[in-house]
Amino acid sequence: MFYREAGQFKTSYEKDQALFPIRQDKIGLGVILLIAFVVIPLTANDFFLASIMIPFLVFSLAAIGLNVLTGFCGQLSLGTGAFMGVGAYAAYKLTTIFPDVNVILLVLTSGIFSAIVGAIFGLPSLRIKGLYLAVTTLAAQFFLEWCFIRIGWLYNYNASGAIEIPTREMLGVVISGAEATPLARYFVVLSITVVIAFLISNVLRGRIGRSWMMIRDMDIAAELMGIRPLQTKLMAFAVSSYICGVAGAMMVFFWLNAAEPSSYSITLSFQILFMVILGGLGSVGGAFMGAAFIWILPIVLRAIPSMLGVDIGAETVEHLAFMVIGALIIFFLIVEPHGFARLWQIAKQKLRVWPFPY
Amino acid sequence: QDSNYVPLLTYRTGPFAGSGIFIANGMNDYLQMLNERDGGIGGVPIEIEECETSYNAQKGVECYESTKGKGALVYNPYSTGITLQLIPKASVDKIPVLSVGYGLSAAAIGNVFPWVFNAPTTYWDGASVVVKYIGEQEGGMENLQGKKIGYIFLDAGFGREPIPLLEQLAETYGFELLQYPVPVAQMQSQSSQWLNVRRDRPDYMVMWGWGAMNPTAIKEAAKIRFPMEKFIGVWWSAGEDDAGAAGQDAAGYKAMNFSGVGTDFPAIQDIKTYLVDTGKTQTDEEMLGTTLYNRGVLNSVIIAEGIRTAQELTGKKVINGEDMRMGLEALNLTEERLAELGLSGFSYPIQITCEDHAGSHPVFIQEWDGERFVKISDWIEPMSDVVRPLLEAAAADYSEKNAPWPERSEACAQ
Amino acid sequence: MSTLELDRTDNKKSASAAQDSILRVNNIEVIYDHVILVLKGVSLTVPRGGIVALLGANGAGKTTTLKAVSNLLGAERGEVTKGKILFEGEEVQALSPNDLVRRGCIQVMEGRHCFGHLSIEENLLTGAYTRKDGAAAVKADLEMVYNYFPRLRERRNSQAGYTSGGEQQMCAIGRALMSRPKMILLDEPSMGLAPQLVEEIFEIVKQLNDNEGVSFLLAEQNTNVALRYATYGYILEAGRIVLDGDAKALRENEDVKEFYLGVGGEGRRSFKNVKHYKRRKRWLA
Amino acid sequence: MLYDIFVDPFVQMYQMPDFFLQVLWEGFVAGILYALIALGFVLIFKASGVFNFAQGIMVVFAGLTLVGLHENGVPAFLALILTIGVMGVLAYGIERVVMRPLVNQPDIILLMATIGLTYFLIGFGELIFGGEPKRMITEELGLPTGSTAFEFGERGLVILQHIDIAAAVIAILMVTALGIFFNKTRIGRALRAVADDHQAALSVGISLNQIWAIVWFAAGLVALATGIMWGARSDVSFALEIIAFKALPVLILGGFTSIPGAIIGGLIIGFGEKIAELYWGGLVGGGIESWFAYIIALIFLLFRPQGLFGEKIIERV
Amino acid sequence: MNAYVGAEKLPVAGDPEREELLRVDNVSLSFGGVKAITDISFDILKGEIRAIIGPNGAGKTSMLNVINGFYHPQEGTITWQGKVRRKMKPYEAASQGIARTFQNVALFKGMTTLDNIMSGRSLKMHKNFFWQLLWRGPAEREEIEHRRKVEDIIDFLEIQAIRKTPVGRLPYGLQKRVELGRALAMEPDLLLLDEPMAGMNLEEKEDMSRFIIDVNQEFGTTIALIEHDMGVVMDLSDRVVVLDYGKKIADGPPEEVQASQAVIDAYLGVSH
Ligand SMILES: Nc1ncnc2c1ncn2[C@@H]1O[C@H](COP(=O)(O)OP(=O)(O)OP(=O)(O)O)[C@@H](O)[C@H]1O
Ligand SMILES: Nc1ncnc2c1ncn2[C@@H]1O[C@H](COP(=O)(O)OP(=O)(O)OP(=O)(O)O)[C@@H](O)[C@H]1O
Ligand SMILES: [Mg+2]
Ligand SMILES: [Mg+2]
Repeated sequence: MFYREAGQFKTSYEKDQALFPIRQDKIGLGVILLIAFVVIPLTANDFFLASIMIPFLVFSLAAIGLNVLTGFCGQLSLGTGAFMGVGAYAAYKLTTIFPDVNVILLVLTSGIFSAIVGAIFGLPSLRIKGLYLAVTTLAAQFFLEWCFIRIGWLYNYNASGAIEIPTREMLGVVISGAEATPLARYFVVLSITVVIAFLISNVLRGRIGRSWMMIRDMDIAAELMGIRPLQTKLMAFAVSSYICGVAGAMMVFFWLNAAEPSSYSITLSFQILFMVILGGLGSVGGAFMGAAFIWILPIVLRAIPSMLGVDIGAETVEHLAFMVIGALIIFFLIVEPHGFARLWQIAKQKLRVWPFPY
Repeated sequence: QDSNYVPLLTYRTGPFAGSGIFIANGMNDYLQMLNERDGGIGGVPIEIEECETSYNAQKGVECYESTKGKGALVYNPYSTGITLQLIPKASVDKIPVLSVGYGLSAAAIGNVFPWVFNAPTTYWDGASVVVKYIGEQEGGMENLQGKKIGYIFLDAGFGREPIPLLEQLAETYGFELLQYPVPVAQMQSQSSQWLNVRRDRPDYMVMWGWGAMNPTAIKEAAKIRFPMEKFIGVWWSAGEDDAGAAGQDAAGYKAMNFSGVGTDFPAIQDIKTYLVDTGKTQTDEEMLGTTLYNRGVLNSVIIAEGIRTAQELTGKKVINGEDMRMGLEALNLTEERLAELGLSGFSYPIQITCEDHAGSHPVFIQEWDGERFVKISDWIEPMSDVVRPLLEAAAADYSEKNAPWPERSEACAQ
Repeated sequence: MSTLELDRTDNKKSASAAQDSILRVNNIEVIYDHVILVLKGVSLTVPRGGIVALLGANGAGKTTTLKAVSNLLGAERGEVTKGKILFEGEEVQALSPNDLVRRGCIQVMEGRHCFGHLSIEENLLTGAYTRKDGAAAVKADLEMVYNYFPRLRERRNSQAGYTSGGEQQMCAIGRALMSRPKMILLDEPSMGLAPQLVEEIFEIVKQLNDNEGVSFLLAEQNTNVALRYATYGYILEAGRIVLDGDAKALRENEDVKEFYLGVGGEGRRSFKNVKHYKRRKRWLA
Repeated sequence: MLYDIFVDPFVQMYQMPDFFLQVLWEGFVAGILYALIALGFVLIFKASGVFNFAQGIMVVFAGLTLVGLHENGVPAFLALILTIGVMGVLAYGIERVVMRPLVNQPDIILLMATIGLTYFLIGFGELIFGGEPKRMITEELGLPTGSTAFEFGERGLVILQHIDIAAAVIAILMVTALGIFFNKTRIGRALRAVADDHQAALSVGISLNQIWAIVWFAAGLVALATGIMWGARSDVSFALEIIAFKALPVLILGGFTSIPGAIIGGLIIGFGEKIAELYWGGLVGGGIESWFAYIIALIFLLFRPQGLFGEKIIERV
Repeated sequence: MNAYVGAEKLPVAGDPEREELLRVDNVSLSFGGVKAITDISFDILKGEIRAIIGPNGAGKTSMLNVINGFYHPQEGTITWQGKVRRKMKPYEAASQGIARTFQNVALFKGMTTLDNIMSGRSLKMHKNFFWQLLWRGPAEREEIEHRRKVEDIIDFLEIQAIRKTPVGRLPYGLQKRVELGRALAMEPDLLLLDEPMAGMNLEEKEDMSRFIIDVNQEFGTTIALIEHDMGVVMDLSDRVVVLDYGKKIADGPPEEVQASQAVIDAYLGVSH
């Protein structure tokens, strides 16, 4: 009753191929954008912006990036953290080399470097497949991490070995560095994420996105249909790493302010992978849902005891949070291995036939 | 509502929990004891809140963001990584960062880092003390000429921090500095590093280790039969559990320290009476008086005294971050004051000034006798003449690299 | 259910013989993924020692029915939401698939599903996993299977994943035989097999049925052969049984002739001459 | 530079043969220990196609349970037996709660589930045992602790730790036993069948539940042995979990499904990384151990995409 | 069994007017010890329907794999449109105009029917990454142009209703049909069909036959067909090659082949 698609006829292929062919979805998206761009900035406090929304958006973007590779092209990668790191270090170097160029531009450029690195590490994918490939992407992870530590040039030989973000302005507003307000940073992160998400959705529904999915679903058949496997996979690696690189650069420029090599460790890779899988492999919307779940849930879990007025130690909360997260991951995988995106579809389908069960 | 809010960023989980738990308990207990015994400081209770960081920078920043709005007075990140993240934020949010014997050495220059404190001493001071001590053992600094000193360190910001100073000293005194980085992922399998040590045969080994790295290193050293008396750790490698893992084999192992060991202090006894005996803490009795636990206590002593000084200076009972900074900057923990606190001899007197945020720097050396640590040296002064100019240069370098770095609002008075 | 006189009487007959049925499926409903309703009340009975054919177009739900019986739906995120399935009086839903095999009910899955990394012989031996009657008996049965399918003997040491489609199909069937079942659920056994082998397979079915009293429930597209060997048949359309009856009766039925056997009024039609696409006539539309 | 890369290391090996021997021994021991972790992975992968990420944490968990029980006054051997029991319960629980509902799901989903399990076990383990490192009860278990030094020449010295020798012996025994169990029995064949196709395995009457419980239990035992050995070298703490990553290159090198592969892969990696670190690592600043193993594995894989002993990946249409 | 009604044949066999599209000369292929194909030669003429039959494991599928470059024969040559073909990558075969369906359905399981068929047009679409990013404009126009063609195929195969269904959930028979659609979308010169009618009932086979004949007659596509249903083979094909144990045992028009004793012994069995 609430969710009726009937009566909406698509009269042209354009309309049928639109990102959101159904009216309700269009309205839904509009509402979400309105909330993101207007309601949240007007109402949220600094903590919500700086510690929830900004990381959430950064992670969403990274999850979209990994989703391109794993969800769409079927190449499981555990090196996301390092590719994000490449973006971050590249952006940092660029700001020291070109101090006067707009940081947003530099952040967007930095992705190119991680795209190149990603493509290089994607080369073995021609021969190595599946879980074997996943493990070899760990080579990228550990090797790059080692580079971040060992190559002093990358962090301008700072004694601390960390990169620290200088203060930069755009249009008279400070957008990076410690003085940037959470609101300014939020707008930057939100805009970049939304634009990239939109652009990549375009790619994913077109020829290139399809060729990735062909490789994912059955590489031999894809090849017999004229898809060049190496080229296609490398492209997926490059595009995915580009997005991850931008996300990594945003992570340090607009969220953390400083980063050590350990900020881009294997833990980060796993975090992103979780988001992708729980959100739903092969779904851009799912990446957002997954990111929200994995980032926000622990924060909420940690807040629960104090909200309830229960007095348990911080570490007990942490332990319980770990257990609950682990259990929930398993739980959701069992409930729906295809992630939140599929749950959402099923929910819609149920609404469509409501009040009948099926 | 009438309370001074002190968030404690701690880690009781993760790979460094082994060290983190001691610190966390020490910090917590002293402040809580003040609440129990004196009803807080200056008649106002301290509101303590722990936030678990797991030694993870992301979580650390999250803890910071989620607590700063509640009127946090000071932050103790207990991770060089998190400290580095907070340094630029501190001046914006006007909340001091107190890194007790860790963090950025250059932060000792109060003129450049008005919001960061690293009393009672810096890594660079510590490194100079080690070299000085080795020189003494060898019968004079001139005898360092041609010696080989190995430096094994956790390959992260923390371990790399003293390298510039050590390199400088190596040049000055003509010894050879050999570096053995231990990646975080390799903390528990250091056999390669120690094989390298065995091949290079350094005369002394210096260690900057933390967490699970320490016991492994000490065991490996014993395994290759490195002479323990020539193995000296930083004050973070001074835990009883660290040396205890190798038991008797570790006898002779030395470490620097700047906080008292043992429970023979009235204040520690008060913790026992008010908290341990009443079960109001997670600390069990054996933990009391251990090196790292006492370190945590010293940390809280500095916080508490900072608050007290601030209250005196401002006349307010409930203070804010800015007041806290004034308090810390005027902190003077004299011997008398320490005695009043029931901590006579617990620490060298600490006086923080506007220029010198590291207070006074001497440290002492303790030795593992197979069962516990014993203090074996007097307080050793660092080579301030060498360290201070280097710190100033490093601070200038930092502010330049992070230009535009905010100037101190009012220059140091003196 | 059915409109045919003939079937009614038959239904009664089979109802009276119900006590001696090895398998009874009672009005089951199956849903995939919580939302896709596939079977809408299917009932059928396999008498002990009977060969029952389940016919129907693509997507009618034959495979689903068989999987419901062997309790393999769980692995496909499907579930039986209504109705009951009784194998020898025991409720199947309460048993695990391996319990069922132990009790003598085994399925040959559609699409072969050989273990690709195992050799043909190892594949066959996995079929004897539940058996407890000793290595010698298993060995004898292995010989028997090789005699049924000499091709398998030639390829016994090849990895199943590399063998041809038909070889895999033989392997799948042989594997099921290795468990010495009382009842076999055969899903499209003839798929991808050469014509003389199709006949052979059904000969084997008949032989096992005659000699050892093995019961069969077979889903088969090759209606012609299926109805020749089966004793009873059900026709499934869009998740419902639309027609059932003795195999002989079904063979005579005009609709069945038209749509499943391809022997319209004037004898065998040529595939070449199907000039216009025919709309399938639905009994339930 | 070229001299440093191509000549000097060999000169060193020649000049300090005792040291070279020691390096080889350390490589051997490291290899054996990696192999022990890898073995746990192999068991589960072989039996279900599941890449069990939780193996590392199971090692910690087993070690902590053992030490924790002992700390609470349980005699060492009783603690050992109780720990075996706990691993059994854990295996049953995992089968029941995680594996059974996820039968027939794609690899990556199962991989994810085991990572979820890892989180759960970390939280659970720390909740019960606390986060601080614990000392392994090596002596109490009757494991040798001393070392034997072979001195020769003027300064020649090779030191062998007894515990390392014990580790090698135990590893070899375990591999042999498991190898026999899985290759020569009916169960072994069933395991490989399950790994190929869950649904088909069900259809021929292989009880996945039973098989999984057995295999997870076996993996739990391997984890316990690993935990004792690693714990004796450093401490038992959650930091050990990181070491599990070291088993992954071993695994891909040996092949996911091969028990001997785990050992041989472990030895190749162990020798390779120690020699590389000690003779070449210095040239690039050291610490190359953290990724060198992966690079070795990657290079091997380019020639054999299924690892040295892994089952060939079937590609056919 | 020879009571086929109206099984008249176009006299194509050996028709000199027909151009040769592909020729296989003395091809042998073995895997380790297994000889899958031994010294086989035959040709396929433009516009004909060429059936390949033979008992299980005779090497039929392997033959198709050789033709489209997935297997590389140890001996022998393949001549494609008059040119001897060198060893090539499978994706090159596709760009030369060879499309195929697979014995074990090889659809892209996670994609919808529509996307699967669209994927057949990959080689014909060229707008680069940056146009794809923008979508509006050239990329969209290209997409729609191809979508039209694909919709024609969907109409032709009568699978409108499952356009948006992920193919993994379709019943087997429909999957086969989608696979045919995907191959057709490639607009190939040569279409290789590996048991397109396995697992179908009579009615569906009739539909499928119709599609195959239409493709052949309307688009002039040459077809190589493997099928075990003799009815279908006899009715549809112009010429038949029979393989047994990797060797060719007969080659010729269907009636001739059907009558051959060797074929009856090896393949059809007594009852045929
Ligand atoms: N795993 C699944 N998820 C969702 N739907 C499914 C699934 N498996 C089958 N279906 C749907 O159930 C219906 C019945 O399928 P089933 O495989 O039982 O048919 P069938 O009669 O065996 O067909 P065929 O002759 O083609 O094998 C089909 O419409 C199919 O789309
Ligand atoms: N990649 C391979 N490795 C090893 N053996 C193979 C391979 N491909 C095919 N074979 C073998 O070659 C022979 C021919 O196989 P092919 O698949 O061509 O048979 P087919 O004629 O298509 O049979 P069917 O009608 O059963 O599909 C078989 O015996 C098969 O086992
Ligand atoms: Mg079916
Ligand atoms: Mg074939």
